[in-house]
Amino acid sequence: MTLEVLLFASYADAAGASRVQVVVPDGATVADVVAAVRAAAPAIPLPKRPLVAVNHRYATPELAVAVGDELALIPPVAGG
Amino acid sequence: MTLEVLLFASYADAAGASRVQVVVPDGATVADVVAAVRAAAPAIPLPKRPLVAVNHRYATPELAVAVGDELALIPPVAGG
Amino acid sequence: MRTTLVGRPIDVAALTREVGAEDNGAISLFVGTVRNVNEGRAVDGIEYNAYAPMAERELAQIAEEASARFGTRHIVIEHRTGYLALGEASVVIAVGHPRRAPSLDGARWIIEELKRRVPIWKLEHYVDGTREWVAQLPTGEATADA
Amino acid sequence: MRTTLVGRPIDVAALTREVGAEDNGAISLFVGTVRNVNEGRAVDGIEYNAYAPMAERELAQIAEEASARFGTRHIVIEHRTGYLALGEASVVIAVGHPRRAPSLDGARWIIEELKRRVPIWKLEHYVDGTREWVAQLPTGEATADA
Repeated sequence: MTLEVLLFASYADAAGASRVQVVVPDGATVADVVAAVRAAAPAIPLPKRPLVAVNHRYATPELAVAVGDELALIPPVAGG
Repeated sequence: MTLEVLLFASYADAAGASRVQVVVPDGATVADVVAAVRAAAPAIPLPKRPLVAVNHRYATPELAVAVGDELALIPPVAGG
Repeated sequence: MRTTLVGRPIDVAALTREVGAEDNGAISLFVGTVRNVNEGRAVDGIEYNAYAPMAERELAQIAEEASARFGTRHIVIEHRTGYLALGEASVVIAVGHPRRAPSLDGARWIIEELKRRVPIWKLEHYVDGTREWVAQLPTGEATADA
Repeated sequence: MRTTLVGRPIDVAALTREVGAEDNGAISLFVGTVRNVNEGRAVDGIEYNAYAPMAERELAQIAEEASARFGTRHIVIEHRTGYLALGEASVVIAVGHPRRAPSLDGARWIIEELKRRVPIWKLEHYVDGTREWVAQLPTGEATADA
């Protein structure tokens, strides 16, 4: 399946885009998506275990994803 | 010497006045003044060791007082 | 720094601006307000009575101590006197600081010290028509900075 | 309770009024402001960028958790986005409560949680013309509520 992953702040700057498209097998997990992003956009300075949000919630690497989910890579936050 | 002691809140209400006059020997201390107030105005509900201010500062019982000092008995405070 | 007793409503926004500065990353504010109930009794309003010159001196002293302790001069304290209706602000403390932790600690330290030692008293007016002086601390246990 | 991202200046006085209530004895506010220096570099202003729908969700979630933890519904959080000049408020947290300790604890807990998990980023504009994303936490160490 083809998924889009939203990018923000330093990740978006590094990628030169606010989203990246990846292709992963059906039943793929958050960890699989992260691996696919690393391959598709190696310029993004992802840490070993980047934060990922699925449908506006922080997700564990084991969570299965599906077409229609809103995926986002979350750089270290700095609000306040 | 004759000294005036300012009263506030519950102390003033109990005394029916905002000050009380006492006569104490020269060289008297804060503790002597408190004892004289107890005698002069027994209606004031003074605790065993009431707070006393001399010239706008909390004073220890041993502090010597003199004519011209501003003396005040401070009921338990309740600001804020 | 500025500390004062006031006879009119306290302007929280003005105090916030007053402690603002370009090297501040944080402003913490504490606002004391008049509650409609105290120890189970329905309150109508509170009359704040101060030993004014001493209260002004203690407020200034607390601000100086807070400045030394928390490392900022961006401190303002206003305490009201007179009759206050429900919901009105009796005290506002504002502390600006480059960092948030000492700003929050400072506001908290100041309200605790203020309640412990500033000579101000509350005459609570109850809905049933009675009035009573509030004894914040157990009688005779107030220690202040003596 | 109300939490939101906003694109215009935050009105501290309005938020103070909003969390006011007749059974409150205390309102604590935390205001985050734009500092003129960060890690030794002279700052000109900060652009706040949010993953808006998720940030709104996290702010609401933090308010709910604070409500359960500190026992009050009188909580408002506003966080600004867009470009802010020096001294401007980036976030205001207001917590009303019958008693002062949980009000102060609540404001502090909320700002710490907000900084830990709300997806907002700062692009600092430096006086020398450069810009850089601020990394609040060591890369990869942000844990959030996952």
